[in-house]
Amino acid sequence: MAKIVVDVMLKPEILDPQGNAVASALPRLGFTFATSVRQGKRFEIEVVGDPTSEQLAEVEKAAEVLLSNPVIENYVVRVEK
Amino acid sequence: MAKIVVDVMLKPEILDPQGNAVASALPRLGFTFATSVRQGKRFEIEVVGDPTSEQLAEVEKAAEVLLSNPVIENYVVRVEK
Amino acid sequence: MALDTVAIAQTTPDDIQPFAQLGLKADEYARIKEILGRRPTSSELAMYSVMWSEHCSYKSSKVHLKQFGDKAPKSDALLVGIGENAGVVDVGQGYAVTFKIESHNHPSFVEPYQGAATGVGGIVRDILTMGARPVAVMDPLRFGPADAPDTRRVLPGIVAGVGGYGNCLGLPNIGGEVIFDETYAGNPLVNALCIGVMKHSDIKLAKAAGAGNLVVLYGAKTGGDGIGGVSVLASETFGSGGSTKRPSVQVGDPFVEKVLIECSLEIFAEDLVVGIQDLGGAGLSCATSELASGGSGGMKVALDKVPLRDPSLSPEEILMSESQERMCAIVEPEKLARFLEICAKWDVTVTAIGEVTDGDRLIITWNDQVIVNVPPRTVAHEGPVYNRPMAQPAYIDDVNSQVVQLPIPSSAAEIRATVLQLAGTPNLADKSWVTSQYDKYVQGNTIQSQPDDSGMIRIDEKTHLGVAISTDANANWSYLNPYQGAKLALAEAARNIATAGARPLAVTNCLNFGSPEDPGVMWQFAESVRGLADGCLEMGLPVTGGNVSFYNQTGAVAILPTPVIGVLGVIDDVRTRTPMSFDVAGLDLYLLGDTHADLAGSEWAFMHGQRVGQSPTADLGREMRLIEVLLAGREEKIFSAAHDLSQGGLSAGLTEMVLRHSVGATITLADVGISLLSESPGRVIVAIEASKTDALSTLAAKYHITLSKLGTTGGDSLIINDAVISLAELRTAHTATFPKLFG
Amino acid sequence: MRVGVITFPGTLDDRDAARAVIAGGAEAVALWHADADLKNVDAVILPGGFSYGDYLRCGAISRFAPVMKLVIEAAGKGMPVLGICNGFQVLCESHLLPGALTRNSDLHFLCRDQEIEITNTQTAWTSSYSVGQKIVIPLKNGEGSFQCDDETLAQLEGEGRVIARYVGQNPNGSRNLIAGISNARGNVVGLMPHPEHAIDALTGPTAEGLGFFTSILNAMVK
Ligand SMILES: Nc1ncnc2c1ncn2[C@@H]1O[C@H](COP(=O)(O)OP(=O)(O)O)[C@@H](O)[C@H]1O
Ligand SMILES: [Mg+2]
Repeated sequence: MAKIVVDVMLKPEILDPQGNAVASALPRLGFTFATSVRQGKRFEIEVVGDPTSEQLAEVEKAAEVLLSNPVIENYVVRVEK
Repeated sequence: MAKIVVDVMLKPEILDPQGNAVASALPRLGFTFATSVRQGKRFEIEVVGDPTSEQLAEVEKAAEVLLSNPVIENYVVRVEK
Repeated sequence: MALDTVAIAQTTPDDIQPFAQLGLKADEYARIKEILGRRPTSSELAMYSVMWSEHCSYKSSKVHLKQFGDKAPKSDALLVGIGENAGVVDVGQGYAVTFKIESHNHPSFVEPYQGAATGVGGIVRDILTMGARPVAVMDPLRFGPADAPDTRRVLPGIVAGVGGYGNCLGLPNIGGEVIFDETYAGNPLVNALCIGVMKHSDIKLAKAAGAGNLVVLYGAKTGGDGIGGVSVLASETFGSGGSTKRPSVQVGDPFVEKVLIECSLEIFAEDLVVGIQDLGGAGLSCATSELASGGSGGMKVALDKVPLRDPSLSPEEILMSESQERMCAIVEPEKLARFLEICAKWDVTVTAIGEVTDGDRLIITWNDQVIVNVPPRTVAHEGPVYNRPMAQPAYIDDVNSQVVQLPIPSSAAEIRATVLQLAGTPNLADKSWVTSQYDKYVQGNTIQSQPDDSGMIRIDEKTHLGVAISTDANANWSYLNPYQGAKLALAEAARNIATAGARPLAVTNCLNFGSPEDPGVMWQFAESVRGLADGCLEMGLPVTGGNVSFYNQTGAVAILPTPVIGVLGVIDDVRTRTPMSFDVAGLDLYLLGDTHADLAGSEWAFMHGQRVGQSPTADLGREMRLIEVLLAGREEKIFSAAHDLSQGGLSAGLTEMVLRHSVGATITLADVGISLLSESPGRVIVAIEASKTDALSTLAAKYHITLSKLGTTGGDSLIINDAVISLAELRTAHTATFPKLFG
Repeated sequence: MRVGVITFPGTLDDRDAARAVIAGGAEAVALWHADADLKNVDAVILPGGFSYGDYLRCGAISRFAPVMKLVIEAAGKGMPVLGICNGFQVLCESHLLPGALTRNSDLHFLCRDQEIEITNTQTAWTSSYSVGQKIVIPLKNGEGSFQCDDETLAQLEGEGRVIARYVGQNPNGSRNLIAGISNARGNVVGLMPHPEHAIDALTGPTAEGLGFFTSILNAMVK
């Protein structure tokens, strides 16, 4: 069944201590692929049936006021199978 | 430029207090769309150039040993434009 | 993106510069030109504008704050006074203690978690900078109405931020305040206090001495934090090349700060620095100009060497960035290698960015081009000084001439209802919902913390030397009479530590007010400073430092004048402190001090929406005699417990005491309503064994302090005359409020 | 006997743990996360704190510290290892102990005096107590909720490897009120609340945590 996913990431210019911690741990474990790591949140929202466009609009609103803090974060809403 | 994304979610049988908190806050704000909310982590990893399949294999390994805890979490690795 | 250099500035004297957008007045801009003998470069303009801001230059408050020096009592305890990052006092046995309070009000409204977190981070670095190990924090907080929707956003975020940062640093939180009033809606107050301990010989100062010594920047990389304002420079002066989307919110990384603390303490222990300064407000502009002017004035800095988190930053932005968790040290060249080694051990980024020079100019280059060439004192210390107009606001006479009209309980049912209502009102209710989010045990030296009258920590495990500290403000009284309000807050803070048996030693303060451009607010401020300075002189307590926060105002509505006063005291043996409450039945309870019908500005008046009348008048002579009684009583082991009375009067004081160890009390009061509700200052409840009655009377008589019997301890109820309140229902009333409001 | 106390970057309760070791009658030996040997210690404590800021997951990054390789080796040979709070999290991440510690169910950091019941006194760290003994020691963490799958839980319970349980209301959502567990052999113990902050009623709620640090002496004498 499809679900709605909201990805919330710190804005690029905002310090990301968690991402930095991961970025500096990786090479210590021998992983050298990353030039940068950012860590954010992923919300998986289930609705009854398949998401409607009204629901998506509502989720957008919720993402704006509850799931993210627009002062420091950006969000993306999408449907995932 | 493309980046590698790792989504880490708690296994379905593991209690998710953060997701539950969001699920119960939504209706208080008048949002009634969700039947369930789970909250996980999203890592955005940048590499030099476009991700190669070797890099993706490495990221899989890193996701397994560092980015997730297999006792409680599942992960998915993918490339995102 | 063209670089503005000193050479260019000399040849283009008439270029238009966006000084007004940067907050500088035309005459201030003219003065900069006069100082430099030319127009400033854009980097110089950036530096002057931040350093001459209200926040950094104290331009509106300076003329008043002078009184703390002018009226300073003679004190042998003061090792470092006002003017350094934090004051330092001698607490004996070779130990020195440094403590200071700072505000982070505006950022905490915009982003409660990060605002509060970085507030804690900033004050901790100030303390570290003095050479001390930070050992505890406190957080006096003020919010809009407890049941307002925005308070539900702001309060949990701020509390989580204070805890998130302080807990991660391993600093026990040993006290604070949580007060609600509608004027703080839109202007929450987040004041953060930190205490540090060192040996006398370890004191460090912010000065760059010795030509050839290196300027070393260490800690986090520099990003675009907190420089929203300067984007005007980037965009206006430099076209659209620079990024205009700079975050005005700073995000803290407490882990980096924790590592920075340990790294710095190792560096200090090996005596590797000549001078040191943290990077707080105004970042590198502040650190370089203050360090240089603390020395002989000469310093050269290569700004392009600063490690960047965001490579697109312009030099102007780097100078103004308020990225957290950074320090700037002056290091002798032969000690640099060891300095770098210690940084490597802790995985701390470190770079030598310049050196101390002969001469008296601060010269900053960008890829070898001179972009700043200024006398550093003019940036750091010779900012504008305003004697702002002030006038007693009209409301003063109006409210002072009115008399509070309040219901006064007398029947058993009314007494019960009143005590329960006070126990649960947000300003007096149990604050565990907040304080259980703070680690109070870490470091293993916490002797007292919430809900005790003061925080107390052990400094020496062998001798049991300790310090106690309390912060207080009574904005309701300050509103009615700012002069008295400041004195009363000082007295209360001092009394709070003396109840435990610590002798008051020194004062810090955080003065939170509305707009200084409002003559009424300016008057409130001036009166508060005058009251505090007079009070400190009378009580013989030096002001060691503090902070001013203006513009706490929404539209025309200013916050209540809120001078938060912190008093630090010493106790020679923490094991012998007087506890806040009793844990056995059969003790006698007495009240020290006089009770009058002091209801104006009381919590009871606040609960009835009345903000009129006259505040009590501080009698500091009597307060000092009361303190002597408390100290002597502790030494002579007379007291089983002692608890200060303040907001909520005797009703609140008794509630807190009986609930502490779940031992009730039976109290008999004449004029019961006033006795329970009055907030007359200078009162303390003490519990004694009957055998100590004579000793107590003798002591009270010696210091001319009124002594009256209240009752005895025991049972599982608080009984006041014929009103019986079970501890269970009292506890429910006291503890249910916060969880109900904040989840 | 020598008890090592490991400091990772961000460890906070290391000095307190060392103080408790001394109060228990042993010698405290400071170990650094980057150390390449265990300095001949007889037992190791991983103290509380926020190692590496507790970013990613608590204990996830510390697990890879050089010293942990040695600890895992020594634990395999039977050396007593105690992980307190963050140390417990590191032990789980290192797979020396099963399960994981997740966000407190109410999502708040919680610092309070917590009553726990000792349910196994056969381990290296609990022999000074009696089964069923109730003690009050500080609990202070944001991620103290013990989680594991049903099978693991059944195994832990079946083998008596739950060494302490919260008494009264569940403070953080831990399964079966679990406050601490041990490995099968009983030498490795993880405990969420902080016995090292309850060795002296002057600075802690009680002195009832001292037993963890005296137990280790018995373990060595045997
Ligand atoms: N209300 C005050 N009372 C006394 N001293 C003050 C007060 N406000 C500021 N100061 C002193 O002025 C100096 C500069 O203050 P501040 O800019 O807050 O320091 P910092 O640069 O460390 O943040 C400090 O020594 C501080 O203690
Ligand atoms: Mg400072």
